Amino acid sequence: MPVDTKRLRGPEESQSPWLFVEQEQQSPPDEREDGRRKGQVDVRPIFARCGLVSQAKGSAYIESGKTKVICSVYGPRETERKDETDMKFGRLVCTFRFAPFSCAKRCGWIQSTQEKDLSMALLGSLHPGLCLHRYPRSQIDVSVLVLENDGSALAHAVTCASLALADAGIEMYDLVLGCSLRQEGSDYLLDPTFAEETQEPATESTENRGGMMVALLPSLNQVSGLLCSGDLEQQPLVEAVAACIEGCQRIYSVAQRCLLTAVKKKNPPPDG
Amino acid sequence: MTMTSLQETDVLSSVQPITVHVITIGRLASEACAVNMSPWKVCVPGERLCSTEVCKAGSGTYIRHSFIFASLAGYVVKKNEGEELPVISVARETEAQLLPDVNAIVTCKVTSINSRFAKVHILYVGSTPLKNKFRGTIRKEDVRATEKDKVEIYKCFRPGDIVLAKVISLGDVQSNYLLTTAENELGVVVAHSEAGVQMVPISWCEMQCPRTHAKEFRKVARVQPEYLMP
Amino acid sequence: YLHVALLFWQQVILCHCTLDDLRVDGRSCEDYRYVEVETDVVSNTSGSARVKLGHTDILVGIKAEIGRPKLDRPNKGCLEFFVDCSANATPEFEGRGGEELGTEIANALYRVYDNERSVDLKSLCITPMEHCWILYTDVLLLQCDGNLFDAISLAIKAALLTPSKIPKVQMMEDEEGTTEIELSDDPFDCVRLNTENVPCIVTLCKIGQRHVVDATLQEKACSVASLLVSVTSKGTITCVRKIGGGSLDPESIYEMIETGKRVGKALHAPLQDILNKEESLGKSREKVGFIG
Amino acid sequence: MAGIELLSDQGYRVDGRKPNELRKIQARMGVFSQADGSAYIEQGNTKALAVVYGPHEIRGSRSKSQHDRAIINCQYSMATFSTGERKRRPHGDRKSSEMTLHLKQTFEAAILTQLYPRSQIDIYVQILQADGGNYSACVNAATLAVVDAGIPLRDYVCACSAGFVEDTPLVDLSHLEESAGGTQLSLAVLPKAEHLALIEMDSRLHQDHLESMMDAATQACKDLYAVLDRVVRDHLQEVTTSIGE
Repeated sequence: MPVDTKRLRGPEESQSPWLFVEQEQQSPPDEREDGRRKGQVDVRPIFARCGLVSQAKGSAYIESGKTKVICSVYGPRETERKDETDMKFGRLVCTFRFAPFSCAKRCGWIQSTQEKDLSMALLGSLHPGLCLHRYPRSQIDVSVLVLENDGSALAHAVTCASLALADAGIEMYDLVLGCSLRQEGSDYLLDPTFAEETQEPATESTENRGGMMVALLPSLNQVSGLLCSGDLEQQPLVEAVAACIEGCQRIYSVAQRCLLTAVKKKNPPPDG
Repeated sequence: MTMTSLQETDVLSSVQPITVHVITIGRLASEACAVNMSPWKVCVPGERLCSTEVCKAGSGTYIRHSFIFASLAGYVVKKNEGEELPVISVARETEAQLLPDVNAIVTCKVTSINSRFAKVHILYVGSTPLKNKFRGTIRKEDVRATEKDKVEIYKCFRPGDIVLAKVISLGDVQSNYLLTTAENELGVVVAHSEAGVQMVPISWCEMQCPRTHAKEFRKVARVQPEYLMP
Repeated sequence: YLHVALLFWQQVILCHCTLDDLRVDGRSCEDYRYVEVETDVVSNTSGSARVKLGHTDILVGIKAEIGRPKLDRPNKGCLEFFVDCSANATPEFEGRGGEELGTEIANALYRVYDNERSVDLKSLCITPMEHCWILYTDVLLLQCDGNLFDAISLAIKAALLTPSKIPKVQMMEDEEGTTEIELSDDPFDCVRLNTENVPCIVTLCKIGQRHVVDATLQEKACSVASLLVSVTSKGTITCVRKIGGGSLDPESIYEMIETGKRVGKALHAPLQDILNKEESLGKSREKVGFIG
Repeated sequence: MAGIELLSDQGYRVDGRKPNELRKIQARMGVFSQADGSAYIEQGNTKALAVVYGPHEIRGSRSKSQHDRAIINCQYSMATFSTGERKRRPHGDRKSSEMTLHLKQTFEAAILTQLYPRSQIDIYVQILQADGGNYSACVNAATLAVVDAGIPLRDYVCACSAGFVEDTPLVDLSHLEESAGGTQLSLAVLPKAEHLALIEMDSRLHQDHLESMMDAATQACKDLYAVLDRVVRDHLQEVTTSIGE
């Protein structure tokens, strides 16, 4: 639904109400708000389910804390745009979107630069896990919609998308699992909530702060995606990557179980 | 990954009891029990199935460092086909997405023709319907096996015909799938006359309308019994 | 994007050579190609720089314009990035062909530069919530020969480092209470950005068992994945990102971060030296540009 | 006229030039190694880059192919920082599409396209800094690039703009002179034969003045020709000596 900005214009000199919302400044306590501990590989419980979207070739839904992500996979279908690499490998197309109501502020319908960037990161993370050489001349579409964003949206989007791809019967080398982390000084918060992701520090010092997302192929032990920005020394950075990898391993069993259930529900065991 | 891991609860270490979570455990635990009843082993992509010394890799698997891994989520099937090693593959009831491959027999519908080639939409690969349309091209020289230079596309295909063809190449950047009908068993299987009635083949190159008895030219296929739909 | 076809034996040779810390062009794994930097090449920008790295040729122009601060940071200015992959580099970029690569690079640049840690954004604010300087950083790709990110980051840093012509501003208030912005007339009376923490990007390409910096297009064609690491002059890592279609094992990621930090930290000093030298020459400096 | 005196009583222009004087021209051929031909030109503060790829197989749909000659494919773009106010897009707007078309027409007239049937020649020009006379700078740069690529030309194409102020034709207008409004003429000629490759004039001019304006512009193009010729010869000298070593 495109919005006609010309008609909904405020007075010439106007300010967004968001500027006047009181910023809650609270010094972060040792305990995290939901009772998880800092510096521990402590991910939120995950509920995952495949096959919700009947129209799609495959789909998955993930809920972790208040973060809710849904993903559907279409294809393989014939590519519209072709170049040399499409002749040998399939083309993977990822779209990452925040639903307009998913964040504290309403998101626009038009894909923002942030969403484009996250789509690219999603593509980079999923790409190594797929056997794209089995799908020459064709295209696989993955679209992820974040229904509610309470932190770590990209990480859960990666996990969700790989479940949906597996549900669609796309051949994969391995599942792809994602995990996020927020570094605060010497502590890290694994699988941060939205508040933890965005909170301003009590102190001015910007030493060792930053966010990170790691995507892992768990049984091959390969990192397929790494996205980190902040201000980190080498040592904490390396430790943070290791913590994320461990976090990914923790959600492996949930992902496996989700797929097993999906397979059994969809297909009765073959005869003979 | 073995079946025992299904018994693990969904609880990840040190989790506070949140309502959503409790429901999750309940739901999954009951499903896990049901799952365990089945004697079939289910695998997920990336799961190591066995060494290449024990089995041969079948469909839905790939080989890495001389081990066979699953590339699909589905049931693990081992089959002995009289050879030394059994073939291990991963099966899904809904067939894995088939793509037209070289030498595959495809069923297609003619969408447009000109003097050099006929354009078609591929509808079936073997007997599996495709979810999405794929476009293909039958060039003039690939229509018949003999007298290639005398072929006229207008006398072989008409838009709307259903054609059996074989994939000869995946084509290049500019072209679509290249198909051939240069075999006795390949060619037009269903065609309608100008009166709109399905025609019956009367020779290798002619079909006749049962109502008007008008004859039209086609590259007629001798349909093999196994391709006939019941 | 840029597609380089290598024969299989060429790939084998390339991978084997790298194993012995010797690359096809004679460099070791941590060597950069010859880099040329020149600042102030386009006179109607606030800052500009041209960087040549091997055959890769980048022109960066920064224009400061007054705009509105972003909603989520009302008391800071911001940087805007645009990457023009011009048809100059390859005919494939003609029309809209270069757009995809352009947005990909621009998005990565946002992550690296558009934050408080890299650039002192607060000094770009004129009046909170109303006016701030927006630095439009436009990257023009003239030739591609691999390692675009590193070359672009060098050019951006150089362009930011030059005495940027951001005029001083004064807020004038007239009797009706409306404020007006007045730019300083004196061309030498301008704000200079604190560029101490502006990072440089090091892209590490994994080839075979080892990783190399500053990969050429041929080397890039042999590599499965690369890691982009942005490092400040103090050795702090501000951004890490995996790019390319493949995956990396954790051990090599740790090694690559280590190399990236070491190489990146070392990259700053010579760049700073060159820029200082250029600045000390002032007007007497002979401009090379594209002539000669 | 918008307040500024474009021509002083003494007969000098705003930047001190005489009416028929060109701005300082500096040019270089072979700036890039990956392209088949490339050149850079500075005319005063206007800076332009041109690269040439080809002749090569036709890209995209083959239906564009001409059986008896090569097709010329151009793209004109302006760096986003080239103008005083930042441009939002480097190319694709109406003005640059028009410029693209003009360039294409100009070089179709000059390149011996019949030597390369069924092929394509790409000419891409980029304005790095705009200070008036963008079209002429592009044509001149492109000429050098085409020569650098070794593509046969009928003759050099030299382009120059001209204006008309106080009964005097001015040549090689700067941005200031262009934006003052008033008649403007762009001319591209093949100087040896004095063939016109392109001529474009907007706004009103008395017919009596047209000839003097054309003469001034043609003469300016011939002056330009001398400069470009010098650049080409110097470049060739340089290349041949380096081969000889």
